[in-house]
Amino acid sequence: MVEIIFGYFAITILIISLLVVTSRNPVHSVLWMLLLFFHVAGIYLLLNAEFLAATQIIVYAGAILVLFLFTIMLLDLREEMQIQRFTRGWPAGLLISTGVLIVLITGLKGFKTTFVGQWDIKEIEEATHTKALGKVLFTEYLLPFEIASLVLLIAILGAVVLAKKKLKT
Amino acid sequence: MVPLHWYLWLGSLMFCIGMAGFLIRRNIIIMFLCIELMLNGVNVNLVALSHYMQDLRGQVLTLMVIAVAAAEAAVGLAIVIALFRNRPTVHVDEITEMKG
Amino acid sequence: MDVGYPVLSVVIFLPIIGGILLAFIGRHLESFIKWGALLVSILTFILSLPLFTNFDKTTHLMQFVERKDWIPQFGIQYYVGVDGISVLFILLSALITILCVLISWNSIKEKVKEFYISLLLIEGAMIGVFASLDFFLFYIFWEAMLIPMYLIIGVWGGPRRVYAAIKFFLYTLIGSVLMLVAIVYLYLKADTFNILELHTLALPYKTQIWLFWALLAAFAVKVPMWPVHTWLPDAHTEAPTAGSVILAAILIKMGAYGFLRFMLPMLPEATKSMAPFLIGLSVIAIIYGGIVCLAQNDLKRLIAYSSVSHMGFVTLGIFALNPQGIEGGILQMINHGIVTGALFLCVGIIYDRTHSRQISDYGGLASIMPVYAGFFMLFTLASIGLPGLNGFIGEFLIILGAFKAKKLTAVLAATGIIIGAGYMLWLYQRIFFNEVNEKIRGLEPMQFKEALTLILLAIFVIWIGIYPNTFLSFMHVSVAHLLDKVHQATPETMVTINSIRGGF
Amino acid sequence: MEYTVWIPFLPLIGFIINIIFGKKILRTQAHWPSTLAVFGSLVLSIMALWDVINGKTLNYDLYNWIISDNFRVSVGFLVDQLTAVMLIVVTSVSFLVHVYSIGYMHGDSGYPRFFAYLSLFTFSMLMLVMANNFLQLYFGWEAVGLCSYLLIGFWYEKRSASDAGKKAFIVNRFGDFGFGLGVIIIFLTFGTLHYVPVFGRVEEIVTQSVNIYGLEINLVTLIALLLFCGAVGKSAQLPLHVWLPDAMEGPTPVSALIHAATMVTAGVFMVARCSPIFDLSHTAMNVVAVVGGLTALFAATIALVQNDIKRVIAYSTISQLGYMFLACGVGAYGAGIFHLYTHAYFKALLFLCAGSVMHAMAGELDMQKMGGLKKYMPITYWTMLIASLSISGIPGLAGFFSKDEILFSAYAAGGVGRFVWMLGTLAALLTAFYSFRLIFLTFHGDFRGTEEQKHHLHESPPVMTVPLLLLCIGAVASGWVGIPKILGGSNHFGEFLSPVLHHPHYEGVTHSEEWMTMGLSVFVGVTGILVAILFYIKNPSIPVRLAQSFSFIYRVLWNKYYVDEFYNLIVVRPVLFIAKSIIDAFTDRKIIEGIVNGLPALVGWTGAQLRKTQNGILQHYGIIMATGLLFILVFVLIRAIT
Repeated sequence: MVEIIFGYFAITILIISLLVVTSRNPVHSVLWMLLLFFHVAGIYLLLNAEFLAATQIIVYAGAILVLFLFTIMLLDLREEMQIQRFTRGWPAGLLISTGVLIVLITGLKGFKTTFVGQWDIKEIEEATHTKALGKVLFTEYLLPFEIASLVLLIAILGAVVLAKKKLKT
Repeated sequence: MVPLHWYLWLGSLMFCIGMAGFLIRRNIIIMFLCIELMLNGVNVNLVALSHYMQDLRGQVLTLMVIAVAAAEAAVGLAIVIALFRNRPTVHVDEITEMKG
Repeated sequence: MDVGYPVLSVVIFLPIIGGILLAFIGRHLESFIKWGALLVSILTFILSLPLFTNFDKTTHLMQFVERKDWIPQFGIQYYVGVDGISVLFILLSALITILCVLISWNSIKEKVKEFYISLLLIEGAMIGVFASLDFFLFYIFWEAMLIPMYLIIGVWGGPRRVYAAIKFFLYTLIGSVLMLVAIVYLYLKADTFNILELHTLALPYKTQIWLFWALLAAFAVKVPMWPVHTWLPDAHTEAPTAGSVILAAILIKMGAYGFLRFMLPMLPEATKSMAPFLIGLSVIAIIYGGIVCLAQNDLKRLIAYSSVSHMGFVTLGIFALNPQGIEGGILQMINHGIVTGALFLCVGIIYDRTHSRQISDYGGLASIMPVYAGFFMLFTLASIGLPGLNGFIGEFLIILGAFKAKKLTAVLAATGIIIGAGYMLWLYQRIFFNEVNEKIRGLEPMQFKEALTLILLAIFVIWIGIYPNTFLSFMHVSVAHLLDKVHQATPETMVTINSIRGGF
Repeated sequence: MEYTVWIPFLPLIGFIINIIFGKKILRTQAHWPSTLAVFGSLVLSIMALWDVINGKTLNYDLYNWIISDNFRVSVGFLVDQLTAVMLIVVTSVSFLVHVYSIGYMHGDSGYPRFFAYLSLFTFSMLMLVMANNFLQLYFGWEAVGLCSYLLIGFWYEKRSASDAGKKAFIVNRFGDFGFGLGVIIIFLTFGTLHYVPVFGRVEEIVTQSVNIYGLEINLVTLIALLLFCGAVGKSAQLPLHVWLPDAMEGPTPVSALIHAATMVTAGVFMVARCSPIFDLSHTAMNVVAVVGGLTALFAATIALVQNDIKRVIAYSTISQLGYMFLACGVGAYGAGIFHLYTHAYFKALLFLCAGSVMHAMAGELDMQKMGGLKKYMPITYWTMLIASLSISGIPGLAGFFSKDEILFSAYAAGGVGRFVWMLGTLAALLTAFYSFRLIFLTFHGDFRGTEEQKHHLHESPPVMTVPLLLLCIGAVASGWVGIPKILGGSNHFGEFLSPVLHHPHYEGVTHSEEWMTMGLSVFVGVTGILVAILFYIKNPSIPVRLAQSFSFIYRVLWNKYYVDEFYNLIVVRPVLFIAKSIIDAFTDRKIIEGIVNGLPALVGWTGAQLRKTQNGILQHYGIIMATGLLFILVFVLIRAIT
């Protein structure tokens, strides 16, 4: 049963990601991406990561993609769609990517996990996922978490400064 | 039970498709999307490993990735806007001011 | 032996301090600066004389040793001393600097102060190189000398001075950097920079070969051996007279000195197995340098190429690895310093008057400046190795040594002497003989100051020619000791290099 | 200290005084220090000769010259019979030439310089002959070469003079190259360079041989031939004779002193000095004899047609030097030295007479423009006539005795000796002919020069003619010390030298054969003179017709067998071509400088190429990055597998 659900999600994700990469219109790409994020969230759910699934939808779908859409609207890219989509060196890019893929797949074949941590499913379910994650995040990884907030703050400032029109002096 | 490898393959595929898209598309916005795609591929791997290794550190990392992705999108798109203001194009092969 | 003051330190630092003090003298007090520089250089020479008079010729041990910790964390010491190999070079350096100060008296007209400061700094560094017994200290002096020399060529030189200066600098630096690697390696191996301790280091054959190449890079460029000689003609040609003299007389001796001080005693097995190769290069340098001279139209360039040929004799003697060869080599270095230095002084004297280095601009000069022609003739003859003058003693001993080591090379080197006679006499003929060239009619005769510098050198030319033992006697014990060290090395380890040797 | 020390050092003092004070203070009095010094040497040399005759030979060291490990060589003097003869020859001729030069060089702007050089030469030559070791011999050898260079180029503003000086020096260097190597091999073989131990032990090595690239050469032969190389250069033998005729650019007294009487005979002296070495090698001896014989004939043929008065005498000198080597080559060193000694006087006399003629003719050298000078300058004429008779081998004069002894020795030696005897006899015929051709063209017939020259014709002043007369005595009488036994003499000269130069004893040569060779040499001498009379007095049209009908031979002789041109073609020009076009322009400028300047250029070029990859297109960077990723992954994978 789980395999079938995983199969659905996986196949859909791959198809959508191909569409994202190939669609002529960036708006379509963004919308395909939206769909993709939902399916990724589904995968997360399969993996018992409810909080992450939620974050995925809220942050990615809700915030980032909106930002993309905004930008596209702002730029008014109508005539851009008429010209060719791919760079002149596209076969090289494709080749390299395929190479990486083959290497990854072959490499993963022999991959085995040997480490077993303390957070098995039962414990997570007992504590609820959000609480468990929160515990780890706010004890062990407090500093990185704070730094992440700093990164975001700086990104906001940076975005504002960059996107702002120059002051006429 | 789904084997770990399936998740890992899925993540790899997403990553590689994203990479391919980044390398072959001319539109800078779609290139950004491709980056998001790659990051998602990584995230899938991280979460899957986290699940199978019964350790939450992978998911913590995923959160960080999401945060960085958000920041990156914000700055990147701001750059795109600033760029577009000076040169009305989103095709990266036409923007070569930084060449050596 | 005790002379009441630390001779070497005084001789090294007196010119350096003198140079620094000159920096505080006002630019407009030009003659004061000149006299100051002259005074410092003469004082240095006088104070260096105990090295000559109080030297103990019966021991190979270092003398006039001074030893103080400098950077104790790395075992770096201020450690100076001389033996029979180095002592003469210090005296020569001190002597030549005086002449350089004198000869620049009227020919340097711009930035006089800076020029004399550079000159004095070079003197200190040169003496430091020859006196250092600590590899680190040696390297410091070795590199320190480069900078003022670079400035002298690059600031006061001829029209292509910048090219020549950069070429000189890069050439030497690339060699030196490899030497630095060797120094660091040796330090890590032996945990000391003390040169005398490094002499006792028994390194495996392969290591020796690697170190040999690294040190060879530094010293061969300096000598300069063929085929890394091309900086020399440019540097010599473009440098002002004093620069050429110092280059010819002292600077290029450091390479050969390096062979004797470092390569032979530290890397005896490598030296022995590579000697045929280096002898081959030396012979090429002798003949090649001589033949190139025949094609030169530029006075200084010709003398510069003749240096290549003469230094080929020096390296030939050194790598003959027998007493006659090495003693001849050291003596030939002194001789070449005196003779080529003198020839450059001579060229400087007419260059100041005509501002031309083209041989074709001269002719019949013997009628106009007869005394000058006489001096030039003396140095020309010394350069082509006329018996009774100094060049002969060195060349004869070298060829004798080379003949002992490798017969064919001695025969080939002897043809270099024929070529030497050819180009020097042809040069002399073109400048001094034939009809008087209209361009040089009415040149003023030599001044006393100019004649004085030449007389000083002429005395040495004749002195070494008729009684070389004054100088050879300094070397005997040290050279014998050095050769003992080289020939003690076991021959079994030398098999692998046969492929290289096959070529010669 | 021995008084003999002062023999060479007096002229050295003369040189130093002249070079320092000559130009400013002495000026026209510059001849005094030099002439007095050489006179002092002459007196001391006579004393030395007296001592040697009384059996007191000397061999002592002055000081150690060079010490290096086991290489020790000193400055020292050996005064034995051979040296004593040379001392007399050198100092007497030198003194007379000094005196002659006072008149000849009068008024020359380089007067002090000339005397300084003459003194330096005398010093060097004396060092050469008095040396007691090979290196000092080499010192003197090179030093006389230097003086020769300086004196040939004395009038340096003349291009031909400075060229000739340079040529002399460089050609000599070729010979000295072999000589120097010979000295080195002697040291490495015997461990010393002093004559006495070397000659004492030379027999020990007579069987040794060295292998030179597969060629087995006897060590003694090798040493002898290398030493002979030096002699060939210095004594202007084939094939290094080319410098001597050109050397006539120098002032005539110099030609007389250096290029006739003393320096050029140094080669003969050296071979005689090294006779213990040469004696042990038949090959070397034969080479010496054949080179000498060929040179004697070769130079004589050239002298037949030359018109330059000094060149005729120069070729005559080469020819006579050939005789001396011929003698040495057949083992008759005594005869060679005897000829050296007599030749010094009559050849110096010939040159000084030629100088006297030039003095009268205002520097004219072409014999075709002279003629009939007999009545203007009788002393010169008579002395020169006697010298020519002497060189032609007319009985009773010096040349007769020495030449006859040489020819007889060659004949008696058999083998190669017979061959060189024929060469020598033929050369004797030619010698007589060209000597009298010179006399007749110069002094007989009508004057062929310009009126102005004719007006100036005069006999030279006494300061020049007195040396001529003194030398004339030498040219006549110097042979009387060596009258052969067969003529009732006792060959004092040969006996005197016998302690140094062992005297050959000929077996199986009868008195009649000795009479035959003597008669033949007199006969050819007289024939040569008669032919010259026929050609240049009786019927002057013969030589012109001969030159026309044998124009090829005439041209070859006139151009001295084209040897100079040949050397120019195979040595001078190729070397200069290699120097200019190959080594300087190509190897040095293109290859080595190309590499040196090429390396930085290569770095720059690489940078420029790499710059192109930074084209600013994002995807290119991306692809490179991805490729890097790929490689890293592959690497990790391979690491994981293995």
